[in-house]
Amino acid sequence: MIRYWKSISIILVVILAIGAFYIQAAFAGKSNPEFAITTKSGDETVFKNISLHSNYQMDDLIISTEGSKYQDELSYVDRLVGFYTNSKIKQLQSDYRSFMRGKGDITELYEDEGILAYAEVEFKYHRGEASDFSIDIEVLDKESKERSAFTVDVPEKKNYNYVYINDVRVIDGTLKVTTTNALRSDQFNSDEVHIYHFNLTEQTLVKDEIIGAEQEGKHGKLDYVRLMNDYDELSGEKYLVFEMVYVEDINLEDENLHPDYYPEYIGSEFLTYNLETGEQKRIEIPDEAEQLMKQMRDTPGEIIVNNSKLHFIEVTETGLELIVYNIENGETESKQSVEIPKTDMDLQMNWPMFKIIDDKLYIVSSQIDRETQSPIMVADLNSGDILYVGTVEDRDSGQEKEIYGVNIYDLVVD
Amino acid sequence: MIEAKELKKRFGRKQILNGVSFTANKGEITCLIGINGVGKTTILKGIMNLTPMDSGQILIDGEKMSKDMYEKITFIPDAITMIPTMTIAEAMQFMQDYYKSWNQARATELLRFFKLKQEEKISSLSKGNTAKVNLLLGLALDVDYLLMDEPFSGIDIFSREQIADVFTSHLVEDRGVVITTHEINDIEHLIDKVVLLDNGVVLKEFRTEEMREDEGKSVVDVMREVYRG
Amino acid sequence: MNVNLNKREPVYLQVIRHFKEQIATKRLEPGQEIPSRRELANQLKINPNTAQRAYKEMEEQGLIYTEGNSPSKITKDEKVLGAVREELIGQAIDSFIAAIRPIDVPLDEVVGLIQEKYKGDKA
Amino acid sequence: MKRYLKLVNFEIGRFMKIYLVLIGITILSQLIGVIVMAKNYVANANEVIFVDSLPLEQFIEQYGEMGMMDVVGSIWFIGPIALCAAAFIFYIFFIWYRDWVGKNTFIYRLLMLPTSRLNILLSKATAIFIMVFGLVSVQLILLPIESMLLKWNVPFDFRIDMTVSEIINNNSYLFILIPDSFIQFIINYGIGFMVVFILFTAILFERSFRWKGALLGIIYCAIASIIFLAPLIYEIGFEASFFYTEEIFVIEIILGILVTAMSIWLSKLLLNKKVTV
Repeated sequence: MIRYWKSISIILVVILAIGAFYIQAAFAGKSNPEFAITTKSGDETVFKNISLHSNYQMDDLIISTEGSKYQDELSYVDRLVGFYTNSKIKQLQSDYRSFMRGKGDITELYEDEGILAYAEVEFKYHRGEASDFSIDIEVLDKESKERSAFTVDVPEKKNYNYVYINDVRVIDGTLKVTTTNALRSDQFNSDEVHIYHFNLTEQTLVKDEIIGAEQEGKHGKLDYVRLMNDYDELSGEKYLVFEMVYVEDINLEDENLHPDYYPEYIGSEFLTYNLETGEQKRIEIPDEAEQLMKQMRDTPGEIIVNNSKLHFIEVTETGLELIVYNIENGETESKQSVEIPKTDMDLQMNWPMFKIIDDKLYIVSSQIDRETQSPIMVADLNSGDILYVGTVEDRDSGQEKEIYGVNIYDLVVD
Repeated sequence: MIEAKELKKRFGRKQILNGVSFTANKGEITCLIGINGVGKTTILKGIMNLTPMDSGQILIDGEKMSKDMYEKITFIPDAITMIPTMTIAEAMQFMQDYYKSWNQARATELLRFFKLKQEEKISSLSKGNTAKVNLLLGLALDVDYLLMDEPFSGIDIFSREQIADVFTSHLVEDRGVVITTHEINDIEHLIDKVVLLDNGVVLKEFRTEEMREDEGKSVVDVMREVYRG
Repeated sequence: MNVNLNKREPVYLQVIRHFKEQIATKRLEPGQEIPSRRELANQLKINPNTAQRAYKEMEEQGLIYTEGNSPSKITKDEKVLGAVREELIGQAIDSFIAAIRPIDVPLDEVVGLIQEKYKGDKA
Repeated sequence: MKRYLKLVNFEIGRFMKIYLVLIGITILSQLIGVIVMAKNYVANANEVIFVDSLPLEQFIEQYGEMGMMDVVGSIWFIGPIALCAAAFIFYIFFIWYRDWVGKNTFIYRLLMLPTSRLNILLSKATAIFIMVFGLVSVQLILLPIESMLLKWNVPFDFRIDMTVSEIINNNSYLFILIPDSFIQFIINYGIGFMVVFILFTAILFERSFRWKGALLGIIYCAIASIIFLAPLIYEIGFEASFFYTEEIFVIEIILGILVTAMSIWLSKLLLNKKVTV
């Protein structure tokens, strides 16, 4: 034994040091603060099933009214799978495991009671250039478990540099895929938004329409077209809403001389697309809304499409300005100013995020620390009344322990 | 008995062994003779499975080589196969650690016989003494067969005599010994059997005493005949 | 023991001759112990198997004998000893005659020369 | 088994001097690094606060507090780790080739030991594993000592105290060496050891067939890598995500074990049938 003392002592040191490290790690765990959404006023039930995806120091965590769940509390495999994977995707993957293989992108999915549909752009990639675009479509009949799949070439595919999917919907046996196609040209504005219609029974492409084909609008030159609907939404909306952003027409040669020069924003137009009728319609938004939009380029705010309505939200000096526009009848439904006390206007500083859930507007500051007074608020969309004010607190140590900033990434319904 | 049958080995383009067959008996000293580069060492390495043969068969007492055979047959290469920084005592300890057939009493005897000091480092030994330690490490194993590669080459005359003494002593007695050499003169009277090799084949295999008795020829005479003819 | 061995003659025969010379010249006395075959091999630097063969041959010829476990000894048999002497003398004379005959010298002259030389050497 | 353990001990003994030198360099460099960096920081603080009369708070705002994260990021700390890593990569080859080089070719002895030749391979691998773990342990022991040293040299107001776990989690290479999850630890070193066995096989190819073998060895490395990375190559190459993450995880574990087993089996075959001294 004496002759082996060198090896034995190395092994002993290894077992002691590494063993102690991991045993201590396993037993002590991390002394992470136990954060929770805490109510300052109002009804806590508005946060039932809703949680905040956040980050505290180096750790990712999910905070709810119940408390917090840290990423490193998960099992190894669960951590691998991902902490923040969209809960809808998670649910679909567990319900339709075989069909959902390789389908992780929620924008490419559609679901209703009868079917689960999926569209994906396929292309060849050669020498840094994509070409030969086609669209793969797969549909699962939930009842019969039958799967059907077909592939259709993108019409005039040679014209495109790139094609990607914005949205997938199915209406009456027709699958409508909204894509953004980058044109293979050196024109300054080179994106097109298409809606491709596929007949699911005959498995053919029946229509290819372009959204906002006119390059020149009344404001100036079309810069880009953007789908405004929430991509997390798999079905439900009757309208797709596109924002068409116009800029001052500029001389290409000038731009080449000044590469840092950006065309100046002039204004936006909105175009609604009725999924049922396929009708495209440019809408006139009220002047106040247009005013808000212009301010929003410098101050926090958002435009949300929800339930066939457009919500314009802007953070102002005194609170929130909220305008609701009804797409169906083309009228301003309501106009509210939500008053927020000056002391709570940290929201102004921290570029909050907005979500509409069940006719309620959720406003959450993207960073919460000791100084933020009321970083979480819920307002009634119809009345503009504040229903709830809350914050995130360390439940264990209250305010005694130093709280660094908790960053909020997202607000999700579980 | 060591039986080598139709051994073939090629290194690159050179066919080193081209069907070598011979036998070496237990209790006898068999000498593989041939000029350098003729594949004598390759044969010994082949027997020990240190260099795989391309074809052919090697049997030791009718058995194929296996790990347990290393307790039955050993090989003493022309250079010592121990770590130079080891002392002689450490080298012996190493052998004792791994070989059941290690005979410590005999090792001690050999140490005395060769007048070697245990504490000395292998790297600090003279050429002759290094060769002796090399020999000691092989001879102190209670094995039936000993293979020695050029035990006399490049060693001073006194060490040579001492090593030759080993062959006539009980240290070798009753074992089968195969040695290779390209210089037969010193040991002509020591060997029982000669295997003459050239160009990858056995040119002649004979017993020395029979050759003297029947044809009145010395080993050197036969070599002259065979290699010149 | 120091012997110059010839490489063309079987070694065991050379060993036997060596013993016979020793016996004939009384350097080995009748009944004297001789080295073991291993000792012999070692002394002469020859293969132990060869030494073994030489001893076996000598035993058959009755030059040596072995009793039980004790070492071999030189025979005490006068007849054998005498025969050894005669054999050696005979062999020497044979080779002398073989060497002198080609010179064609008369026998008397040879005998005279031998007498002269032989006595002179002894003196 | 007994002979295997003896061989492990023997291999460790043979590398001991260099190993101790590596440990010595690591300890010295890291401890000196802590002291030098702390002294520099404090000297700078004194200079700025007393000579330029900058308030303490402002100094901290400008220069930041001193903590183990500064030490861990410095060349004093990373240097010896890199040196040890390089030494062990070299050692993977050296552990075989030194037995062949020179006049005293020890490989004769090793291959003539009355034990399975696989034991020689396994003992060499085990020796490497034990010594690598030894270095990791030395690092784990050094970290709290370095933290203490920092505490003695930098006043409280100027420093950030961190636990060993915090230090490790804040540094990407330390985190690879000592991940916070034990499963990750096993995976990291499992992959490391798989690579060692693949390289051993390549070395034995070279030792068996020389020039041609070197080529075969490189090809083997490529094949082993392709097998092990096949699911990932498929996913990336075809931009597909056919497998679920947890499936990839299981497949990778199986492939890792498979590649390791294949390497050991091939090495055994080469050692028994093909290796040439």
